[in-house]
Amino acid sequence: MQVTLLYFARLRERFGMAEEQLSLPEGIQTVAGLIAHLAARGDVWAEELAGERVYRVALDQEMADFSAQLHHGAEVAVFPPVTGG
Amino acid sequence: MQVTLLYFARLRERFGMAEEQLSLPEGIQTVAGLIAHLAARGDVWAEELAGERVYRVALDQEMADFSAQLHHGAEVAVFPPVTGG
Amino acid sequence: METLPQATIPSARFHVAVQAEDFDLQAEMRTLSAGDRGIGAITSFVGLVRDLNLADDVVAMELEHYPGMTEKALIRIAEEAAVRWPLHGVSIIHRVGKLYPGDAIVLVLVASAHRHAAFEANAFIMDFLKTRAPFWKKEWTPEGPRWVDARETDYSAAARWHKVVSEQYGNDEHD
Amino acid sequence: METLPQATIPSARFHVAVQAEDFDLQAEMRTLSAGDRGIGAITSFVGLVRDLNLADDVVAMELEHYPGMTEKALIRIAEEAAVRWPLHGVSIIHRVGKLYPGDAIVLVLVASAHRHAAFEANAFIMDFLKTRAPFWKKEWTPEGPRWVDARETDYSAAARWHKVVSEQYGNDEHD
Repeated sequence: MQVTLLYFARLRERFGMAEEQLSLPEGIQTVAGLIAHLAARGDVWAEELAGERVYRVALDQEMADFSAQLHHGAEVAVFPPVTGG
Repeated sequence: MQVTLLYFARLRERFGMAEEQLSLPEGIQTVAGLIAHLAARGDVWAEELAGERVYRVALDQEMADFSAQLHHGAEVAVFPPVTGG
Repeated sequence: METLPQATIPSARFHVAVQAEDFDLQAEMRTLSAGDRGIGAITSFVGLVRDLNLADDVVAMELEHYPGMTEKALIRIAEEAAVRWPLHGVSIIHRVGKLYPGDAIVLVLVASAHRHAAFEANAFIMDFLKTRAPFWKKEWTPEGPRWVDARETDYSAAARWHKVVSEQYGNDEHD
Repeated sequence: METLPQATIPSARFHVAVQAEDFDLQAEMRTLSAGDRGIGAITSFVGLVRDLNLADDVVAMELEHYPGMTEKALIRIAEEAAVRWPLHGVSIIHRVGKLYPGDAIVLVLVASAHRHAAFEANAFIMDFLKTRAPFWKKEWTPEGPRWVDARETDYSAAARWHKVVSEQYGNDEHD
């Protein structure tokens, strides 16, 4: 399953990228699985996604929780809590 | 005691005047006394001031209740409940 | 009513006007906020003459007021709001004379550091203006003019503020 | 959340924009209300960059957003407001890019027949925008840039609306 990942704000800067295409290993079906997969990269990925830091995930441009099901071609965005207005 | 009376909106039209100078008889000291004095004119004055109709009184340009004390030179306005905004 | 926190009123700018002319929201906002970089939130209320309001064939609205008392009443209402919420400025413009459907009747602008204060103070001012400011509306119809009656709901809306518990506005919020 | 009164949404106009340019409040109000003579009340909220907000030597603010999702989120928030209150129109403009103290960041305009609906829906939209719309603020200081942290108070402000009991807005009130 192929997904597009987008990073914003502090996460974009820390990860050093705004976007990546990712082919997910077999067995990753949910947002939770994807986040664990990213955190397993270690370093800043583990710091931001597996530690105390708070972040949000959007799936196909809608706020999503960890149980949300991924699909082929999904657009998944990971970002800090929003601070607009 | 001399007072200036002002009438607005429906009351101005019904009384047929916007303003009058009045020398109050001895013994009239409050807004209540003044209103009773005006209502005693009968006709539209009694209809508007002594019947079911609701009205408001301002003394020296501040909302006042019936117990408010008059003074020489006071400006007393009588008008329907306000409907601005 | 709460006791007056003396510090809040001198810092707030109050502007009131009763006029026949229309107003420009953007220009009034600029005037109210000019030079004050502590303002994080500005709310506005604009009341318009509407058709539904105007039963059957009402073609125009005419507004009468009590010159002298009106301006004092508007300033008083703005001051009462500034006692209850930490405001940087209040601007109230009320039109008088003949107005037509779609025309603006009233503008209330409130500037504060905090958005909730700016919203609540603006609603408070409108509720009090509806019951305390000496304006009267007359509707013009093909059958002739008629005065608009005061509404019970406006009085209950103003009365509810007496029950509102003053909230704490700290420096935890910037707009 | 309440069930959807189907009649309210189609009648409301929604306009959202994410832009670098400033906006003109008067022009946006005119656009929102043009041709609709049932509107009796228009509220606006304007958020400004303020100095106090900007601790020490902050010289500018930079706003980043998530193109595509942002517009959807703003439309969604406007629709949620229109389910809860009888609205005639909502306009939301959010600026992005570099902004300076005194600059406007966001505009929310709400048009309704009734003033209380227009006030409450506007406050609701701002509370939800602060927690649901994908914008991020960065402060620029002489020491370099830093991201602004989300505030707990914004999340509690948005959460309180889940408890608000929907009020009845009849035809008893015209603005």
